[in-house]
Amino acid sequence: MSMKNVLQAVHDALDEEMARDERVILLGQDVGVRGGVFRASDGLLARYGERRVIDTPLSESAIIGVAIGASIGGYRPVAEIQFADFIWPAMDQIVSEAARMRYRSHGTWGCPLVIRTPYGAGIHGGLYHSQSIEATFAHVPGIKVVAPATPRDAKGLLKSAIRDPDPVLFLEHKRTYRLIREEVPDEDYTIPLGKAIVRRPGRDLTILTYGMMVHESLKAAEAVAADGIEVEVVDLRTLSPLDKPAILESVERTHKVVIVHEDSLTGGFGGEIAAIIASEAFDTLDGPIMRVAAPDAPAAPFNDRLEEAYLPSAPKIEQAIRQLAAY
Amino acid sequence: MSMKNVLQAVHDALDEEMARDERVILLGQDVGVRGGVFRASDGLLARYGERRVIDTPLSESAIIGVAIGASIGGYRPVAEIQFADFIWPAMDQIVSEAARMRYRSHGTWGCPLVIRTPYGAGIHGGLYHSQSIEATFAHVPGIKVVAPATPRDAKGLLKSAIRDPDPVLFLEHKRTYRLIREEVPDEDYTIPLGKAIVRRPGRDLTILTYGMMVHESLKAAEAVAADGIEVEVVDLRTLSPLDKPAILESVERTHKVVIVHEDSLTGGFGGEIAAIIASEAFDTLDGPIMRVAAPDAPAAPFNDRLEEAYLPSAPKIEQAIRQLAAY
Amino acid sequence: MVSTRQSSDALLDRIGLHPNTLVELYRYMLLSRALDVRAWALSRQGRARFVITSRGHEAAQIGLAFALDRGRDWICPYYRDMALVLGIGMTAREIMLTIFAKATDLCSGGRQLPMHFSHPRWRIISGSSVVSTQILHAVGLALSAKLSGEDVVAVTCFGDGGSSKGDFHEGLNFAAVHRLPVIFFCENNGYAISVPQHKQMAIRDVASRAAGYGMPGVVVDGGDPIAVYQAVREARNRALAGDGPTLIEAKVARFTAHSSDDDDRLYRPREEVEAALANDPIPAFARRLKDLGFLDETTDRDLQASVVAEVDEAVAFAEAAPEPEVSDLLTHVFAEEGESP
Amino acid sequence: MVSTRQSSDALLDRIGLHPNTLVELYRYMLLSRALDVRAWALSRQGRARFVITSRGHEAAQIGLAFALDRGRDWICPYYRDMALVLGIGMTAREIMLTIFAKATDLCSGGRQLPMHFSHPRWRIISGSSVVSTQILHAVGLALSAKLSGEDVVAVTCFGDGGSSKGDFHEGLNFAAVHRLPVIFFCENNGYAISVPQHKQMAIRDVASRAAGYGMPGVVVDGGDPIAVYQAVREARNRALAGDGPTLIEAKVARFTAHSSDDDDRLYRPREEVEAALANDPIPAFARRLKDLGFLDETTDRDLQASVVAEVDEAVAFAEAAPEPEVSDLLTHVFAEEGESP
Ligand SMILES: Cc1ncc(C[n+]2csc(CCOP(=O)(O)OP(=O)(O)O)c2C)c(N)n1
Ligand SMILES: Cc1ncc(C[n+]2csc(CCOP(=O)(O)OP(=O)(O)O)c2C)c(N)n1
Ligand SMILES: [Mg+2]
Ligand SMILES: [Mg+2]
Repeated sequence: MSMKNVLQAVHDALDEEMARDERVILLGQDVGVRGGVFRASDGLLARYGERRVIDTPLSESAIIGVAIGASIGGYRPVAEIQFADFIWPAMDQIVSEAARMRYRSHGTWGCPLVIRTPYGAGIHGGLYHSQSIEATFAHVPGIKVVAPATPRDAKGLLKSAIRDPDPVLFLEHKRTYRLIREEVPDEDYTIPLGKAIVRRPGRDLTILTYGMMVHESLKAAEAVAADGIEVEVVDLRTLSPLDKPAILESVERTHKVVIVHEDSLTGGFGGEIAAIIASEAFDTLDGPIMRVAAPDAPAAPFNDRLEEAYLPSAPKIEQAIRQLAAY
Repeated sequence: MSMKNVLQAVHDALDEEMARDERVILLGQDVGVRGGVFRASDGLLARYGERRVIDTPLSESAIIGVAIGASIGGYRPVAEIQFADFIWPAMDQIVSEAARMRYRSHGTWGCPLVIRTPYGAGIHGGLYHSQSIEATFAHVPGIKVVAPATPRDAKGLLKSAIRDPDPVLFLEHKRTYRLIREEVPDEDYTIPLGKAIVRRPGRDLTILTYGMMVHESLKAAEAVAADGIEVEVVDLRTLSPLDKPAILESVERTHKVVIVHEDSLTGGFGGEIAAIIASEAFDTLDGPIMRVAAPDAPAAPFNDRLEEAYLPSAPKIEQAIRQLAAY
Repeated sequence: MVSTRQSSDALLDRIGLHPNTLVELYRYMLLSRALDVRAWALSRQGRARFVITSRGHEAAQIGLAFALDRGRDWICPYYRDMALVLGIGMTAREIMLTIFAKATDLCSGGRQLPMHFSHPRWRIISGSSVVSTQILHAVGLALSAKLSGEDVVAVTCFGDGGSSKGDFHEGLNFAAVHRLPVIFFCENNGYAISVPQHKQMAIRDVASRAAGYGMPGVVVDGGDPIAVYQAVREARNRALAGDGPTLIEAKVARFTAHSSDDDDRLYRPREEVEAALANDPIPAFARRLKDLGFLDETTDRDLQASVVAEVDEAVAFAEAAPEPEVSDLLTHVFAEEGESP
Repeated sequence: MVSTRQSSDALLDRIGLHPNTLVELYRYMLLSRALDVRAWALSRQGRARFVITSRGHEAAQIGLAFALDRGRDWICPYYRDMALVLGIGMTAREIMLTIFAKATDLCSGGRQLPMHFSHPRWRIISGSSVVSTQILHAVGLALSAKLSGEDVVAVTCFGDGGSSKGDFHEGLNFAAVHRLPVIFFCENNGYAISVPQHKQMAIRDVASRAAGYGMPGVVVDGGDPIAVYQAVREARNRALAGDGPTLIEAKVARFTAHSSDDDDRLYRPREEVEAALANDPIPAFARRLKDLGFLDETTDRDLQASVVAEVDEAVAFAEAAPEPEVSDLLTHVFAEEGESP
């Protein structure tokens, strides 16, 4: 075991997978000499060479489209989109191409590729270095969406993503990069895609969340525990495929649900989770399904005060918990 | 009043708005000489000239990006994306640019433009001439999303969209184009964005839907009426902004909800609607919230049999109604 | 930019194609045409739902096919490439199965529109209907070839319309930077559905864009299969020598409406179509073969009859083939357990 | 492609800029530099969160600004264009307000990162951080100018990196087809963050792409404001005459790291930076003005002092300005009732 932050965990996963499998290649802007703008690929150019660590032109559609071709050609590309906000120019290649190659060729061709991208706010990145993008892609059949919250998960899930036969969008919350640290096993391990984890057990109320909001939710749970409200915090880890059994199990135990995400409310992925519960666990519900999310503004503003006002946080979650617990 | 189908209604709205306001211009692939592949702009080139009806190169990002610039420059562009499936190359210009121009410039600049696009399956268009795209855009603050079901609405809503100061995505279900006909007023009228309409009143159960599924839902409602189940069918018409009051009002009356959309289930817009109800009308619910939607396949396959299996339809809706009514 | 508009007869010797091979080229053109004509008829009869033709593009596509290492070079075609995929190895039966969207349709199991080619044996990569996306896949396949050292190239085809897309630009640029073994093959028929070339671009030759990426651009008469063959051979040799990509523009004519859903009388002067038909590359090539003494009338008639018979058989076979099962609707969204990528 | 690398001194007369105007150009360059240096210092002190500099690009941007009809021509800049927007009309105070993200920041009310310029009075259109999207907005603005007949042009700036994007291609092509009055101004500093030009493109000059769209491409020494001024005047005249767009490439050097978040020692040889600094266009222009007798030492010193004073004042002013109210978070998502577009 070694103490690592999320960034180191991502780095180590890339490094180890490249060492393990020659077919793994990296491509993206500044991933080479600079080692990535967050330095997730620091040192990998030196270790694996220019053939496997490829600095690309400033062309997101090409990054994904070329990764698709290379994956069909036998490689295992890990494409980096420098910030999740810049993934939209590649939307067509992701949705129309990567996610459908297997379906449309009736299984003849597939795209074993990973798209890594830092997302999320809280680092004063302004409107275009802050977005959450998971809802859009979790709606696209044919691509998996992973959003780890901790170093251990980041490493184990990224390894699974790289070994997966299908395209995986791997969302790294950039606020967790340096903030969240924990002991990470030194030996090779993977964490399966599609499995949620209970971060904190509790009998009174379930919080369903992922990414940075796992940590805010845990803080909120801690705060209300003082008043005897026992909150269960479920970290979904993978949004697509979603761990429905884990969700329903927890709700059946606690009968109350708060869904928390940093993304803006309307049309966010929380809607899907709520719909599943309202359909499949309706009878067990003892109160309305609540959502804590950012408001319907385009993204987190740059100004500190506005950014704070925009972001869901422990106090806002705590308020929702107390309201629902009292229901 | 004159009998019109949806395509004619769209055509007439374009024609009348171009006649009314010189700033209205059309741009898109094949919109000129050919009058659009569905002929929605038939004759408009002849009437308004090459300056106002512009055949563009095959460049979706340019169509939207140029429309953005022209809208800031004082025009009211109506951009056509030939099929909704081909909107993804313009995703960045829509999400990052059009939808945020006003917010990011703190109100200095705005984009009064309309993006019209035929969407939806049921016409044997295969994987790439069949998609539903509303969920993705209804999640984007700063752009409105309209999805009419009838000729009268198509015309009145398109006129409102063209006169709106903000970007509007106007979704025309291509199966309704020639199939759905009704009397449409000859005089100038508009239908406000953001207002749902009750297509059929009923006390036992509410169906919330839009687009082509309004018609399938009405058929299903008719079918169960024979057995004394009175279904209320609410046509949402606009998804963003959503008419929450109309939704809650109906649900408070019937206590049971089926949400129907043609788009695939997971992450579809039905999730948002369900979440709103599960949060704000929880106490009035007398049964689980049900969704009828396409399965999580990338899109409707070409083969007739597969397409039929994929699509939600009156019989599938009827089944859900009966199940919920019996709850 | 190099112009290859020159008499290719003089080149026959130099390029070293056996006369039998030339007749084979001719037969593929005939087969494609016969399939095309039949497919169009089927659509008019309501037996086929949707058809896009290669008519007018056959010479270019067959010249291209024969210049490749079939089954080893990667192919990322577009919907107008039926002649190409036949030339590469797909059969009339396989084409008809995809037209009828049957369960055994190798392209997509009936999921895609007809003419969205894919084939495991021939390294033909499934494309979408979204114009020009396939260009980037070819670049990625070329990257994989460069990395693995396999002596193959990737080829991608697209129309004049497709050259206006961002993916065209990003793809050519990426390939040039990395000197990848890829051939960009533009089939310029002067129209994107109804939009004529001058409303798509302010240049005469798409190939003139190549210089802006640092690669050679070649204009070739797409009505001359030998000229195309030769241009592609050169590009392929450059690619294999590590000298990077080439943009080849074949000037062709679209003989039909854009698709069976289109009516080109709405936008296209009849005289233009008639002039194109009068210059049909297939009879022109037959004449040339006859002049050269490689083909006689009897063989020609036999060939024409044989392709029609082949098409007849393919239609009968495909119409009788089973429909997909409804239970197939949700297969292959993701790899099944244990399936390798 | 036309090269304008020539002694611009000889042109001074011909282009008809008054000596006072030349000194004004110089002052804007000084002001931009002073603001830049201060902004960087503020970021190092933790008083500014994030800064991107124009350092090394000032001569090109001020030459560009002065060639335009300021307040009438549409400007779609990118984040490296502080000197440009100053030259167009924005003030030091306005720059500092956006750096400090204050409520009265005209660019975005504190919503965007600094250097995301927008100004109602100067027709400077708000851009995102997404590289090259603004190119298409300029094309659309040029379309609106063409439709309305207003005798203005649209100008958009972007870097060498930005020329790899699909939007660059689609924008230049669209503008060329419609012969729109737009100037595409590429500030080529040889880097996209850490990626050097040869890994971005296999060509020497971005301007060489112009031919592939059917428009003139011009390479100009971005260290020479007069040369830039002249190239832009010519392009502007062509545009107004209805002869369509021009692609101008100004060769410049980036003096600093990409942004205050970057550390270019990771990827850039120090000698290269030092060589660039030794060729700083601002003192070079001062020397030229002095040689021409348009500027003396005293005036120069006064100018240098005056811009520093202006920056001091702007910092004080902006730091004291009010923060946005939290209640502002959700304004302007859509137009308010009755607000006109
Ligand atoms: C991105 C995208 N936009 C629009 C379409 C609709 N469409 C299909 S084919 C076509 C024209 C293509 O013209 P070209 O590339 O010249 O090929 P051709 O059909 O002439 O061979 C258009 C506009 C599409 N399929 N994809
Ligand atoms: C679409 C997109 N991809 C990536 C980025 C991250 N990024 C910001 S600036 C930049 C480099 C831009 O280089 P260039 O266009 O040459 O401009 P310069 O900064 O050198 O003036 C990158 C990669 C972005 N902002 N937008
Ligand atoms: Mg064409
Ligand atoms: Mg640069």
